[in-house]
Amino acid sequence: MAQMNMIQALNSAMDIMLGRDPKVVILGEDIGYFGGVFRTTDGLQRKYGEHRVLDTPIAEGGIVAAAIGMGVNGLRPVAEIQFADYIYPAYDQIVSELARLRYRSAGEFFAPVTIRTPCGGGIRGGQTHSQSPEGIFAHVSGLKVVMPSNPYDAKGLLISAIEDDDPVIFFEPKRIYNGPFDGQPDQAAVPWSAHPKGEVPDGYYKVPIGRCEVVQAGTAVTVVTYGTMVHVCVAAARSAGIDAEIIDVRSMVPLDVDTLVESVRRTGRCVVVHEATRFGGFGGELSATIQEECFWHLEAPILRVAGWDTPYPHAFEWEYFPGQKRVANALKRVMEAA
Amino acid sequence: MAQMNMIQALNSAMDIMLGRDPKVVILGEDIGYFGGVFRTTDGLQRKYGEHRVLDTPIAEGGIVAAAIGMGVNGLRPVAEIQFADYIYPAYDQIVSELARLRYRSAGEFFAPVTIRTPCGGGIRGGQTHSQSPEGIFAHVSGLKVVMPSNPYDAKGLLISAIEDDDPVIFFEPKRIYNGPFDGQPDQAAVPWSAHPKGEVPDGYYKVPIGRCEVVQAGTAVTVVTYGTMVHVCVAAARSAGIDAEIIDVRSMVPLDVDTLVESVRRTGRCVVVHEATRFGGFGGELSATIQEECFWHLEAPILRVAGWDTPYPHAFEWEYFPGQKRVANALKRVMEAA
Amino acid sequence: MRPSRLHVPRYHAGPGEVADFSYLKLSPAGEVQRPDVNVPAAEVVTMANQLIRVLDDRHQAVGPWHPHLEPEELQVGLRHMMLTRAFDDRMQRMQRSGKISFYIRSLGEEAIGVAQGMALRPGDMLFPAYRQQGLYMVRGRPLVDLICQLLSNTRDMCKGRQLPIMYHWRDGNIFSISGNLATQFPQAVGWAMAAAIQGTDDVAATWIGEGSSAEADFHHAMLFASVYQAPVILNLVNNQWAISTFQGFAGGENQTFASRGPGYGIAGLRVDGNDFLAVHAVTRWAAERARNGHGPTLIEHVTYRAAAHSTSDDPSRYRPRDDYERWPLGDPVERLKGHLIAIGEWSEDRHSALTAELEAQVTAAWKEAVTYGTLNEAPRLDPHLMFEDVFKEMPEHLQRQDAELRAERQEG
Amino acid sequence: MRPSRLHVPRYHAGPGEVADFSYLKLSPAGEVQRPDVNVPAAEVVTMANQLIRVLDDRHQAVGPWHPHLEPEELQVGLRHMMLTRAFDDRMQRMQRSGKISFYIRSLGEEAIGVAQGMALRPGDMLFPAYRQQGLYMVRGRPLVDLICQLLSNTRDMCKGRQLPIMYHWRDGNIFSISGNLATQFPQAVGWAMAAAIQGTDDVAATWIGEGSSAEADFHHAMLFASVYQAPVILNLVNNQWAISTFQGFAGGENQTFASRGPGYGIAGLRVDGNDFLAVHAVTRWAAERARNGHGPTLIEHVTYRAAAHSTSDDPSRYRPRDDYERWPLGDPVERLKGHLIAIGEWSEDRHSALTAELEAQVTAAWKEAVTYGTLNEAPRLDPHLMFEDVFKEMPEHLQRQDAELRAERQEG
Ligand SMILES: Cc1ncc(C[n+]2csc(CCOP(=O)(O)OP(=O)(O)O)c2C)c(N)n1
Ligand SMILES: Cc1ncc(C[n+]2csc(CCOP(=O)(O)OP(=O)(O)O)c2C)c(N)n1
Ligand SMILES: [Mg+2]
Ligand SMILES: [Mg+2]
Repeated sequence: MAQMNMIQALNSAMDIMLGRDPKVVILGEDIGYFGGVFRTTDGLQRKYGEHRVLDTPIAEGGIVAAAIGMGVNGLRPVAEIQFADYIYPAYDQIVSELARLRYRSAGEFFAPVTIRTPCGGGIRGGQTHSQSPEGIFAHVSGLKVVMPSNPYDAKGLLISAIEDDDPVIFFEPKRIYNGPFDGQPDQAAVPWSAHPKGEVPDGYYKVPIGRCEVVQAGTAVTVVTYGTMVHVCVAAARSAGIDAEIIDVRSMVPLDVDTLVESVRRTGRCVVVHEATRFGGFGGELSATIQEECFWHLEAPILRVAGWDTPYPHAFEWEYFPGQKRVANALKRVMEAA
Repeated sequence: MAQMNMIQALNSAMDIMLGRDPKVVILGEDIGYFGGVFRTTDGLQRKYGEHRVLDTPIAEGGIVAAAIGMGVNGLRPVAEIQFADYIYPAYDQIVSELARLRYRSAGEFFAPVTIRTPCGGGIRGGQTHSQSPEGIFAHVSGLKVVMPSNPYDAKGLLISAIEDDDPVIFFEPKRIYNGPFDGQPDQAAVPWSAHPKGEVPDGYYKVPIGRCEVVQAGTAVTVVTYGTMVHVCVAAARSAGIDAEIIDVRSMVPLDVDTLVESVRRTGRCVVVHEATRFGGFGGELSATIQEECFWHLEAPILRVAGWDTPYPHAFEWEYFPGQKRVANALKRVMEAA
Repeated sequence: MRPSRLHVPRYHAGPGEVADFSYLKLSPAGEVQRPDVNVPAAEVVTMANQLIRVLDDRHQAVGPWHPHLEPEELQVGLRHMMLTRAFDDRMQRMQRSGKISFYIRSLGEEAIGVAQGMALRPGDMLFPAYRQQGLYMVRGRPLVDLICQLLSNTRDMCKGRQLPIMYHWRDGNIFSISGNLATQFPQAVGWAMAAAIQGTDDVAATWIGEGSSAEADFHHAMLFASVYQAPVILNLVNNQWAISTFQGFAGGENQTFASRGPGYGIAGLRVDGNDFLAVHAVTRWAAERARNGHGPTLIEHVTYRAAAHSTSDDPSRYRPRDDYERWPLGDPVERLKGHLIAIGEWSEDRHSALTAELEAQVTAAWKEAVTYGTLNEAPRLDPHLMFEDVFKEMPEHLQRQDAELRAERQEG
Repeated sequence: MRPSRLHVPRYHAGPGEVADFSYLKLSPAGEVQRPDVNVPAAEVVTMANQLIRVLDDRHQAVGPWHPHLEPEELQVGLRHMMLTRAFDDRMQRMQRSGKISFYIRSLGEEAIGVAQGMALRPGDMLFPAYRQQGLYMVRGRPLVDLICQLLSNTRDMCKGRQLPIMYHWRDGNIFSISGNLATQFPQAVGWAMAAAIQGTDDVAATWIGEGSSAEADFHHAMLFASVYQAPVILNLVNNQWAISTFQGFAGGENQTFASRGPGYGIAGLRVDGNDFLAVHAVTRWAAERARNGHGPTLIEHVTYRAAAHSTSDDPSRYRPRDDYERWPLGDPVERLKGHLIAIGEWSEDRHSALTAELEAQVTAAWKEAVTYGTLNEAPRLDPHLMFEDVFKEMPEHLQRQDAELRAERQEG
């Protein structure tokens, strides 16, 4: 076991997979010689060579297309999109091709591509370094969509993603690369070494795609969330003094509906929380599904807490971010509802 | 007044706007000399010249980018994307640019672009001529998203969209171009001339963006739907003998929440219906919002009826399509719930 | 407003006008030099403006690109082209009679798929667009299999999921055709990069229409192929039309499409796409070049879309009815036939006999295929298949939907 | 696996190695011909491989591209370049001291924004990337306004919504800078098409980095510009680096970026980007060409990113520390200064005085700007502004969220 932050955990996952499987290749902008703008691929090109860890042109659509072709030719590509905000130029190749290839060829062709991309705000990145676009991928049949909230899961899920024969869009909430941010930017940063999930095995292990994790058991209300917001929700529930059951979705597709439903049926209340904009976001799917399955057990409306329906503004980052206060208010409202 | 099908109504809207406003230009693949693969722009180039009605290269991303630049330079472009399934190459220009320009420039720049695109299945188009991707646009802050269900609305909404200074993604359910399809492919096609909404004024009029329409008043259950599914829902409610209030959303963004909420509070039951795939789709937003606002009035869970979470398969079009039976079953289920 | 200064490309001729192909830059057969396969791209820049042709007007094969194929090979090529055409004709008729929902012919462009398929090795991976059905003929996919796809019947290789003509063939190393234009072009480059990474000498070949070359994917393919010197043959089929729009709208008004190559540091050749021998020779050259590590080649095939775009199209709305008759590069089948006759290896009689044989072959295949069902007639594929292959294993939500559909159908 | 055959572009030199610029194709100053502005693109193909230079090693202006500007104009140009640099220096320091969240300098590339800005007319519309701040100096945007943007303070032109350096200026005809690379390139073409449609003779100019030219937008811009012969100047700033990746990864290993032009039928010129006179002359040529209806020009500016990519970057990880000192095209400010001195229109003293004056100007602007607040210090913009301009009028759901935020903040 070692102490790792999320960047180290992700690096370790790729290192292990490059070592275990000669078919694994890594590609992306600035990821090779330099080791990535977040240093996530640091040292990998030196260790595995520039034919396994490839710098690419700045063309997200080309990167994904090339990765698909490589995947069809037997490789197992891990493509990095430098920021999730820059994944849109690749949207056609992801939606029309990567997600559809197995289906349209009746299983004869497929491309086991993993697309890693840092998402979320809180790093003063302004409207083009802060987005959380998981919702527009979760809606696309044929993609798996994953977002870890800690180093342990990050490594285990990334190894699962790389080994998965289906395409996986792997979102990395960059605000928690270095520590479990709880939504209070003015307080001293907490490193992962101070968190149990910062304990990460050195070697190979997997966290299965498609399973939620109950981060904290509780009886009063179920909080369904993922990514950075897991830590915000834990802190908000604590500060509000509410015995919340907090579930880290981890995998948006496939979604572990059973775990969510079992919990909400038990608590009778639910708050759905994500950082992405609210309108038409993945929270709608979570809320709608839970409502359908748990209607007769609900004692209060399911509320959603999310980013406002605006771009992520540079100057108002903390007014935009759905922080502890906004989460706590929602928790109180569902608890008060009678 | 005249009898028009949806293609004629859309053509009339563009004809009128090209005539009224010299800033209006139309561009897209095959839309000029030829008049469009669905003939929606037939005759417009001949009438207004090849500098107002432009054939373009086959590059959806380039079309939208060019339209943005034209819009910034004072024109009012109407871009056609030949099929909604081919809009993804333009996704970056739509999401990162068209939707964000006014915001990031604090109102100094904007591009009043309308993007028209035929959507939906039922024409044996297979997985790449049948998609309904409204959900991935409704989630994007800064876009208006519209889908008419009949010729009258099509013309009035398109004129509103062209005059709107915000970008509008205008979806045209191609299955109902020629008549109000009710989900029964084996029955004789009904033309728009047999439907009251096939009566369309010859001249200029607007249908406001952002208002639902109550297609049919009812007391038992509220059906929230749009596009082709409006007609399927009307027929399904009739065949199931259920006194449903059927609401045509028409405008996904902005969404007329009040009308929906008022209705559901009255009926106490709700079914949300769309043709797009279910998971993570716009139905989630509708269901979640209605649940939040109407929880204490609900007598049954809100159900969603939608396309299956697979690509639209050529051979199984009618097993895929959420037809009358699937809608009626959901209606019965919410009525039976006690 | 002041009068517009916008330039708008011209159509060469509209309905009722006389086809005018004077815009085409042609070179006499045999005139264009044939450089060594290891030539740097920068040294063949001017070739992008020439037209490589082998067959001259008197059906003789001339010049340095003459591939010197055995007569038997040429006969096989002719057969494949004629089979492609016979197949297309029959399927077109079946679509017209309502048996098939949609079809796309390759009429007039048969030399490209066939000659290129023959010039490549079986291990080379093909990423076609939808007008290279000749590749399937060359690689020997049974016609029945193709027809079953067109019918979406119980033996449909696509399990009912794709529009007609969107074939694929893993064992034949032919990639799945996408309804989204151009997307396969950079994928082929990725495949080729992987071939190089894995140290093999297989090459990838891919095809795009001149209209589709406007898509971003074309640029990505060119760029990645150039940066990594990928072993790939990038074929741009300039059949002058993209549905209704003339090639000027794809950027062909002021320069050839082959000339995009040099801009990316890629050798760009321009070939008479209706000349079986020239297409074969150029493909061999490009394949050898790629196989030997000298990088990618862009090939512009100058040809003509003799038929409608697809069965959904009506070209009389946008071009002269008789334009193909005036097309200066002729018909690829007729030209190869003429050459074989000229060299004494073919005759009108053998040609008629072969035509009849191939038509019979197509008819037999059709008859067999329909016994496996049609889109609307039993036996039909199980709709449950709709839920398979979305993922490798069916996740819970799809299992639920599958069950829901089953229940719905049992209701009757 | 067998040994890889993949070609991977080379870095010219890594950390600790000696910078090696032998890969650069240079031409002597004055050598390249200057064709008439109405020359067909096909006739200037070879210019894409030459380098247009006016200033020679002895600070003389030579050859047919000599723009013959008045000394006063050159002095104004020098002032704008020096102001740009003084501004960059100060803002960089302010970022280092934590006052600004992020900054991007244009060190070494000042001639491009400044000379091009001066060569264009005020009505010409500019679509810059993030390294052409010189355009703002030329068009006279008060420094205070720029700094307020950098500070996201109460006078921020972006109302707090954009990262620093993402300026815009409607009244100055400078378009909004996007964080998404390359997107402005085809938009500029659309703008130019609209100018042509409306019959004006305004031109659009746009800038892209050589790294960003890999994006689809580059291709769309080139293609649309070519098809409609749009009055647009497409500037590709080849500063050799894209964050950490060397220009070979953008396709610059085997050919110049200017040579992409001829592939699309667009005149492609290559200019010494550190030569104020050459950049000015080439821009004038391209603008006149566009204005007179002869279509677009692609200009590759050969320059060097002397600084780190941005304040978030550390170039010592990927290139030699002293590489800029070995850059063969020198420093644009020093070169124009040298020329002015050589022609007797400038002196070291005037230079020092101007430096001091400009530094004082920047300091004064900074002092004023911070009185309007900083990102973290009062006065601050009202967060309510976050909800404005998403749409022209605020729809109900945003009004509700606006109210919700207000309530949240009132809670304290
Ligand atoms: C991304 C995308 N945009 C548009 C279409 C619609 N479409 C199908 S074929 C076609 C024309 C293609 O022309 P070209 O590339 O020249 O190929 P050809 O048909 O001539 O072989 C168009 C516009 C599509 N299938 N995909
Ligand atoms: C679509 C997109 N992809 C990636 C990035 C991240 N990024 C910002 S600047 C940059 C390098 C750009 O290099 P170049 O175009 O050469 O411009 P330069 O910085 O040299 O001026 C990258 C990769 C981005 N902003 N947008
Ligand atoms: Mg074509
Ligand atoms: Mg650069």
